Amino acid sequence: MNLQDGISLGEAIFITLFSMAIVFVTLLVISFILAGFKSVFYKEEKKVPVKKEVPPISDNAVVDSTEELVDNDEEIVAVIASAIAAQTGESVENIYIRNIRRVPQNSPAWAVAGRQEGIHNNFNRR
Amino acid sequence: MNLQDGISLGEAIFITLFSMAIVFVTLLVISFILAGFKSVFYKEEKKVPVKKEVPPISDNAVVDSTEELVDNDEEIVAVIASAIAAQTGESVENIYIRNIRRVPQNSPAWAVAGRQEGIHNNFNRR
Amino acid sequence: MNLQDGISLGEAIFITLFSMAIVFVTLLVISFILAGFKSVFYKEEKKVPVKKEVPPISDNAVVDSTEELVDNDEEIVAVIASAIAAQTGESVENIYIRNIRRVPQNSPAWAVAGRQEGIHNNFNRR
Amino acid sequence: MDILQKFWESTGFASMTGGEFIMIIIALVFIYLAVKKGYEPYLLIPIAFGMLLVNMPEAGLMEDGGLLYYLYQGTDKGIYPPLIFLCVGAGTDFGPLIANPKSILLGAAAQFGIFFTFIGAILLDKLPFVSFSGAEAAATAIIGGADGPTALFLTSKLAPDLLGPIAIAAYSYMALVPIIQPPIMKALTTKEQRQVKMEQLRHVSKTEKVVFPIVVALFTILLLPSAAALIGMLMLGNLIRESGVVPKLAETTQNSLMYIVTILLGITVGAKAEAELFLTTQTLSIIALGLVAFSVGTATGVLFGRLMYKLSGGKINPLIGAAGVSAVPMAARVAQKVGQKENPSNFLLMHAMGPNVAGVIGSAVAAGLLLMFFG
Amino acid sequence: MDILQKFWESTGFASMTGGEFIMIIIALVFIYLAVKKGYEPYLLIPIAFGMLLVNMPEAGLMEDGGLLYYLYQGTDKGIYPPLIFLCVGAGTDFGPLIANPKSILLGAAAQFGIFFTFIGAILLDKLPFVSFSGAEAAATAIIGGADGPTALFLTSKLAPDLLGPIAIAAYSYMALVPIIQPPIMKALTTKEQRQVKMEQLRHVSKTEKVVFPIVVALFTILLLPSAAALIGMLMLGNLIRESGVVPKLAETTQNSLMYIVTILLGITVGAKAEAELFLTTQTLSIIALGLVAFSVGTATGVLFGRLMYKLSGGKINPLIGAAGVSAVPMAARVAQKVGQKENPSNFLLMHAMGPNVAGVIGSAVAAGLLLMFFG
Amino acid sequence: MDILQKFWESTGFASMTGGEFIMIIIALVFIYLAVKKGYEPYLLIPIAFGMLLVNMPEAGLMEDGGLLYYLYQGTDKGIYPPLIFLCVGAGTDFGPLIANPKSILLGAAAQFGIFFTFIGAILLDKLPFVSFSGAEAAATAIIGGADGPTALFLTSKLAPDLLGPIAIAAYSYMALVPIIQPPIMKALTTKEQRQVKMEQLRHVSKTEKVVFPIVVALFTILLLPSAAALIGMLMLGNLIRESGVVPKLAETTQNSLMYIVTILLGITVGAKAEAELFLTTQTLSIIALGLVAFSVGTATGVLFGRLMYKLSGGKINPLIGAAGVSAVPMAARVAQKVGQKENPSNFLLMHAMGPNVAGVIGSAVAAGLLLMFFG
Ligand code: NA
Ligand code: NA
Ligand code: NA
Repeated sequence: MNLQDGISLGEAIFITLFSMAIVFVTLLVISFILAGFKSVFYKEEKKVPVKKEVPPISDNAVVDSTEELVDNDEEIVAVIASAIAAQTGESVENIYIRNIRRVPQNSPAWAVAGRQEGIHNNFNRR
Repeated sequence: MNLQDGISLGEAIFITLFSMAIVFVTLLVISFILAGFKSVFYKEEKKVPVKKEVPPISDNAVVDSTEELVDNDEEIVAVIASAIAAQTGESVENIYIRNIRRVPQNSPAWAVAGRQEGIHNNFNRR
Repeated sequence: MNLQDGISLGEAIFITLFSMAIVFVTLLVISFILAGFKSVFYKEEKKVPVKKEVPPISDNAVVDSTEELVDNDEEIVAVIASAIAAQTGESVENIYIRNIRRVPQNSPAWAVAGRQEGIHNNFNRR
Repeated sequence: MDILQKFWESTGFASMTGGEFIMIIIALVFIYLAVKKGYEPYLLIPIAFGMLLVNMPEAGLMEDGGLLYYLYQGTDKGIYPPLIFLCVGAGTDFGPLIANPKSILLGAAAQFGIFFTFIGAILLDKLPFVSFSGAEAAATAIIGGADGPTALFLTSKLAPDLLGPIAIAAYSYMALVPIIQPPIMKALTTKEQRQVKMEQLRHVSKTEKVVFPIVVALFTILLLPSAAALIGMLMLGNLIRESGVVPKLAETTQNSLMYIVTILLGITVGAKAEAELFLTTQTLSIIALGLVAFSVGTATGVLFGRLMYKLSGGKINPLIGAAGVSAVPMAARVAQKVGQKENPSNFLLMHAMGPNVAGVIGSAVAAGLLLMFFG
Repeated sequence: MDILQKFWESTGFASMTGGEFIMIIIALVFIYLAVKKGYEPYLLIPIAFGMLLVNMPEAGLMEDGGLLYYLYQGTDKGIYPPLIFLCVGAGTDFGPLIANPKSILLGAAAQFGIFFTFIGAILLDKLPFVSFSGAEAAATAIIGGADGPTALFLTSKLAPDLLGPIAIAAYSYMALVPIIQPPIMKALTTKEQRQVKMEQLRHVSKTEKVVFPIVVALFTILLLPSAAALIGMLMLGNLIRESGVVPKLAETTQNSLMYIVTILLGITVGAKAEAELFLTTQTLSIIALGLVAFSVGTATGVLFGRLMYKLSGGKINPLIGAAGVSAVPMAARVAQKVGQKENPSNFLLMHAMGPNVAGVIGSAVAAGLLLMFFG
Repeated sequence: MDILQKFWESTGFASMTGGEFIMIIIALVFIYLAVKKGYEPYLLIPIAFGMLLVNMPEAGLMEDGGLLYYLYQGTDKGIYPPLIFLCVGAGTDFGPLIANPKSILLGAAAQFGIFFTFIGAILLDKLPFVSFSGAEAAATAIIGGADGPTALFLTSKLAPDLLGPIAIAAYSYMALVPIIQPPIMKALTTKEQRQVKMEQLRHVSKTEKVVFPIVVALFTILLLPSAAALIGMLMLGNLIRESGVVPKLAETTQNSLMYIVTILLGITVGAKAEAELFLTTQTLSIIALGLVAFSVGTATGVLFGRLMYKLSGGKINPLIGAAGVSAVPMAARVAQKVGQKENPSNFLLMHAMGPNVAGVIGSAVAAGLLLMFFG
């Protein structure tokens, strides 16, 4: 087939059938692979839980300063939560803001080293 | 005029007069157009308020946890407000931080979809 | 020496000795310069403290809303502090979050000008 | 007075052609739609402004040495769209697809819109006033993929002069998905089918999410090497996201890089909508064919959904088939809304996200095939 | 010993010329001014460091294949400055101008500083030791626009070899606006005039702010196609800002893109300040003319302000005319301060922002005209 | 069937070579190490994915016109690594070095690993199966600098075809520093030496921190002009950081710019690991030599530390010498950990940061020398 100029209807139909077949085969194979995932990885994981490389910064921290509820507060909290999520890579659902406490008076000396990691590592406090 | 090499004083004065005239005419016309704005858009808007496409996240949320006032607090609040403004596109004047309340315990399922919008849409909660 | 092709062991050793010498000399001179720093700048500074060009936004602001302490709070505060540090260019150690107070009701008119500084200046409130 | 005369002649007012005037009006309409109606503003605003600028007479921004000419190189060489796919991958959660692998087939079925449109373009080529080479027909057809970066990548490779109309058609119809799809979805399903509630998706483990992009990249690119740029970048972005060990990389790709490339891509795609390239019967055909593409893709997705409804014994709601056209995440939202209207307790969104993200892969595969035939 | 001799000869210590030494000293002074005095540090630090690097003997960073040579391409092709204008547009609020359209004329009047300087450069060309071609005179004159990206864009197009001195003069005088302007403002106004309190500006609607960049882009580019790159990008940035529907785009342009381009532009502009290009009588002339440009622009702005004071029956404070030179927002702040000194209850800042942002448009128009004549 | 046959032949499945298969496996192993073991994931993920993509048969991403070919230009021209150095400079605190200037010599001593490896490569060249030109030996040796951008910059200039293996060796060994270094450190020191507690560092003033990058840039580049790109950008970044007047510039370089360049550099470096370039005895030699480089560098650093321990009368803990290899901040952390194991109240981290950042400067100087000899 010379496809560089205008092409015939027959060629077009052929390309269509062929391409749809390949599209289906490709996605079908991916579907099979994904079906295999469930048996390979899903169970496996229950046995050997993945060691978390980057510990979540605030799994259960919850902010709850006073009880007076004001309209739209949820959204403020949501904004802060999403900001924290963006910074920590933790998904929003796992962050609860409960309270704000005094900051540690003397920051550990290696907080400085943290700032120097540059390309090698991102800011993760341990 | 051949302006590629050194030019004469007469040519320079001519360019000056001509250019200043064009500058004035251009800005004068813009001035007239802007004067027209007031009559066209300004009144119009009072009749038919523009429907807000992106609802502001926190029109009236105000943080006010306890009464003890400490120096420099205004600035902390201003930093947070400006951070929120930067994130939400809301202007600083419209954001009041009043209080921080418990985060919703179960995030709606389509919060996940929100994270997938990618290029098509930015994160806006409805 | 023609170094463009394979080179002899002798040449390699020569390059090694020469290069290590230069590396040492270079860092030795830097070391001397730094030793000089102490006498020139360090004492000097004590006499004439450097006028801070960009006043820190929140030298001593400290957040401390209620007393109930919850696990992992430190980390939340650390995240917020580091976010503020990133925005203000202040180092984390100098930021204390103590309390959140009502935002000024009417923002000064020139807060608007601040937003226009664009390339000329970054957001610094005075 | 002579100089004033000359100056006047040098202005755009004096030398504007009718075509340029029309293009400027069209650009203004697109800006209106983007700003007031919220139609895909992230790309339509830059695209429309690019149209505006390139149709300013005498400005020469797309001529060699002009600002847009330089910025356009990234579009012309097919660099920006894969970079956006990198960012899109970093923002996409393939979890719903992994949880329900069968739904990926709906993402295949909906690609028929592409090839139906391809045949349509070849047929229009037989008309006296319209001309579509094979490559142009292929570029037009990819509008049916309902995926912006894929459409722009393929068009930049096969028919760069059509970048303007194809981009505009693609993004416009993507914005119109909530209007185009529902009637088709209703016409092709029964009330009973639309009310089907699907069972909750299983939890997907982190390992599965990390392995997914690697496996898909390997298999798809080995099968279809011409899809390497699109699939490769999409899956690299997704790996960066799901690995969890490079959060700053994930964040930067999803934000700074995404929006910087978006604006460069948008302006320069719009800058291909010069009057003489744009105001042709071909453009009209492209706009008509684009609507066909979206409609047929929706229809075949829904019909395949009906088939799966049958085969699964009524467990699959055929509405989620409409999400197979891509248009992430709008098409999935449309499926959610139409489903909920019939049955307020129905919650299809997560189930529709499966075919929805599968559609992105499906379109990229289709693009790879068209690139193989016509590249 | 022979190799040590050779090594020594290859060092910069051995091969430094007097010119390079002087340039390094100048660069250090600029770093000092930027860091200690806060003179426009966002550009002066990169510029001064670029100067430092390019005057390091034998380093060859600006030679074909050197790092700065590649980065410089974006400056040379006139790409960076319009990109910065895109970002500046996304950061500029034209509200005060829309609220008080008459104030835009002050932004026109202050452009006379540009053309006065242009004539000055042509006159200097007649001197034996100084040489200014028409294009060089035009590039020098644009310093009077008091707007960095405009100056760099025009210079990159008309006289790239003058990028170093013109950039340094432009940003230095912009930093010195609080010192240069007040005496001129006081000399040309009466105490009574400086005490005038202006009435509050009206509220500007969102629609007006959205329509503004579109209308200004259309009209200005149609009238002056050569201003398309600058005005087009400035107004696209402003549309992105004011549309309100693409906040992430607005945020990215104002931050990541802005500062990435700023640093690339700064270093490479500084890298055009090689000793043999910089240490000339022309540079001295440029520095002298730059001061003239700022002073005359301030003066004509204030004088036009007096005219408006008269015509308005004393309602307009002529001090805001000084803000017409651009130098956003410093010049507006200077007007505020000088006004408040005479009358502590006076608050001119918002009124001065009108002429101030108008001056940006006025300078871009002037640049378009000079590009038309000499491009 | 004919077309199916042809299609099959066009797939990567049909045309994959054994070499490509091996490379894909290697890439997968690297992804595993990066994601699961956290080995330098910020660069190993992009590098490994680049390896994956370039070894996909028929994909042609590195051929002229391919996506990676264009992105690779920034690596090939030596642009990305100095840009990353700019960002690294903006993220590095040289305070510990300024406070303890003598520690800089440890950063010099550890560079011996580079030159020992260089001699090793020249010796291997004499073997029948291995070939190292002088330039290739120099590029290989720089792995001992334990600094990624320096290694990539020098390699892009001296032996671009070795970018793949050298990048992989450099980043792999940097990730393995906590495993490679401790046994060497223990073998070369006594328990008593490891227990030495060092006195607290003095406070470093802001002025010192601002002057430091300027002075180091001036002196080093004057002495060694070929180090200008690396040292110049590193010190500009540091000046931006320490000046305190351009916080937005410091923030953007440390984040957006850093990660955007990181991803581009990573992918394209990986894309130089094509099977035919990679699967050679030279690569095996490079991997072996890289380990030698790290080990010898650690050893000479520690031994020089012992010398300083002696000369200082027991005030300097020789463990901090191991940090002189760069690998910021891992090597400094290793020194801290090994020291604390011997004496739980020992806190060496800040003292080790001095040699650690000095090692970055030392490696850049060494790179400049090798570039001078072989560039
Ligand atoms: Na699709
Ligand atoms: Na101006
Ligand atoms: Na090193």
